Amino acid sequence: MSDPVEPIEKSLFDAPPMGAQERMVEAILFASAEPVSVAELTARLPHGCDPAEALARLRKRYEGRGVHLVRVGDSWAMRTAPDLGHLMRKETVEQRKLSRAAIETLAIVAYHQPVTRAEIEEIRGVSVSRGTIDQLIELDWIRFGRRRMTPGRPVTFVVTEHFLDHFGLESARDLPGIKELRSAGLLDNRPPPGAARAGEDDEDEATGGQSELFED
Amino acid sequence: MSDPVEPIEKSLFDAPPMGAQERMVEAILFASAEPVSVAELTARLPHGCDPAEALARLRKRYEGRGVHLVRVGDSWAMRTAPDLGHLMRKETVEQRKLSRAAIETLAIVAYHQPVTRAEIEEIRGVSVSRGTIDQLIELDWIRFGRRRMTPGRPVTFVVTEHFLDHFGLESARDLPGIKELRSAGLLDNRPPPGAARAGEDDEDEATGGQSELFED
Amino acid sequence: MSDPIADDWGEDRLLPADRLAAEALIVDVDGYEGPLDLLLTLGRTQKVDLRRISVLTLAEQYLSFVQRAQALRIELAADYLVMAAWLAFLKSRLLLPPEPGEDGPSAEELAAHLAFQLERLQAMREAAARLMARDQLGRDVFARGLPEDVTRHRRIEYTATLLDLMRAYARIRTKDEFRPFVMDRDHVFTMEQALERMRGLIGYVGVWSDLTSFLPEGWDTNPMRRRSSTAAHFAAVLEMAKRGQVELRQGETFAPIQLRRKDT
Repeated sequence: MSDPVEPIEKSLFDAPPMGAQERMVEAILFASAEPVSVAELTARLPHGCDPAEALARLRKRYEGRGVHLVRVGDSWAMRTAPDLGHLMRKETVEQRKLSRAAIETLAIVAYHQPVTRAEIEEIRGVSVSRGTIDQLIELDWIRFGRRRMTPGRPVTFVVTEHFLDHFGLESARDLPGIKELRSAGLLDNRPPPGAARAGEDDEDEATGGQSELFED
Repeated sequence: MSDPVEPIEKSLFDAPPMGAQERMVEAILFASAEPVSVAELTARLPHGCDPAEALARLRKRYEGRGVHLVRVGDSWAMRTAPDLGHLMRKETVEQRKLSRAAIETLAIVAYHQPVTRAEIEEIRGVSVSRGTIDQLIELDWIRFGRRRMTPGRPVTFVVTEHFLDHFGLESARDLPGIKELRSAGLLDNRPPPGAARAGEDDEDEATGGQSELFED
Repeated sequence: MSDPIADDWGEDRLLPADRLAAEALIVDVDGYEGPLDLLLTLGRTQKVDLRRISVLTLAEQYLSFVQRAQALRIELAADYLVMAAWLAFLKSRLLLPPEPGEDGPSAEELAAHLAFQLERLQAMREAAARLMARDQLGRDVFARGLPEDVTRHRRIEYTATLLDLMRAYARIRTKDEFRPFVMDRDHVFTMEQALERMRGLIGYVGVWSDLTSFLPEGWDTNPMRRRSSTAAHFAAVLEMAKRGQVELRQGETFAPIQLRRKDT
């Protein structure tokens, strides 16, 4: 009597075809941040699957490709083919936030360009270290602009194409103004109390740059 | 005299065979969680490679697999097949619950971009709270676009590549139903009758709602 | 009011069921995102394509909604009332023949624009729903979980987002604005200072003299300084009067205050 029942039960819990199992294992290994054990695969796949077999097929499929299926202890992971490690330099960079001095200096150059070092210092209210300027130049975010036709003929700084590219801007004129920053809710983080008062508005006429954006 | 030199030069800079290029592109894309632009692929591959062709082949190779090659704007990324999402419960990141206002604002930016804040408000019939724009910028789904060349030069908002990546769109042209909406005139910025006379909302040019996307 | 009983009573009385229905609608007013949203909801009850919606009917529906809200003493935000006023105007324009020689948009144009706005809002709602129903990264579709593989070449890359940049600039530009509140000492003359000064001067004041004549030099022209120094000196002489050092007098309200040394 159990015979007629069995096939029905079986079909209810039928494992997906091996091709489907293979792609399930592939997706799990791809998305997982850590190597995945066979036991865990068994738990995550539908009932009746055979992860060991799927892994064996998947490993074969990736043979000679840019990515390999490798065994790490009892677990499995996808890894870049060892001979292509030289392509991965980009992926190993350590990302660091720009210092506050650097980001402020960069912002002033972007909004006031062309701007001299003295003007940057006036706006920030503190002196700008050489290292900060050098770093921004090295990052190819700012460059030297024309000299200002004033006594001493100071050099000016402007932002580069690379800067626009990095920050997804089409031109420095598209930078939002204070009012727009405020209405977008981006101005809520207030500075710590006691922040030094910047010098009056002594941006002389020559710095006309983009200051008109803030005149309203 | 250049003839005998040419072949040597050529062989020095000969691009690797397409099969090798394909696995290099595969390795680079697998190693990155973020989409990689064609420009970056070109920069990282050996001289003379054709990333576009390698991408086309790779895309084909991954058709129907557990992992897909998808286009995101000008970039490419490997992503798990959508039908396998149920296996990834472990990888699922908690999604921030968006307010109805935020969702609608996002849709309006996507479908009408570049769009000003005033236009968003006109479409929704209510003012846009600061938190809404702020939240969408923080999520890196919208960003500031070009200023509109109309009185007041208001900033515009556009969607980001990260938005496309998140919603699995190759480009803003692939937004669901955008063609129908466009041909039904629902993406037009139609000023209220008599507004032109009132002379306040004279943003008539350049507000075609994504028009520039469709010009080619 | 379609209800015959109410008609018989000859006044706007709601049956309990109607009232409940009205309240259900009203209580929900918080759920509406502005008048346009409310109009869209009301428009849906017409059960026609938004393109064929009767703006006249819609205007009436909206106006009766507002009326009911007022009858129930529910306060509506100003923009709901502005819309009501506009719809009442539109309704009258739609019902009355146009006045000859009238310029400006016709009632039909205004109605068509309203219908367009509703259709557009509805379209954006649907678009938003379709957008959110798409497979989303991190929910349905996943990126590589183990992106960094090679650790041999470690290079430092400095990053900054546009948001960082804008916030930095905003921080600089708004330093003054967000300056913590402190009294500007430049224009403030304290009572202690005034007391100190008056103590030195009082010896010379044998006859009634105006308080204002004691203000220090440079503190009598700038209004802010004048106010501060006047107040300080007034407080100082009050203090001195209390100690019995001076006498004070004032002819009438707002007349000059005079003082002289009190000889003991």
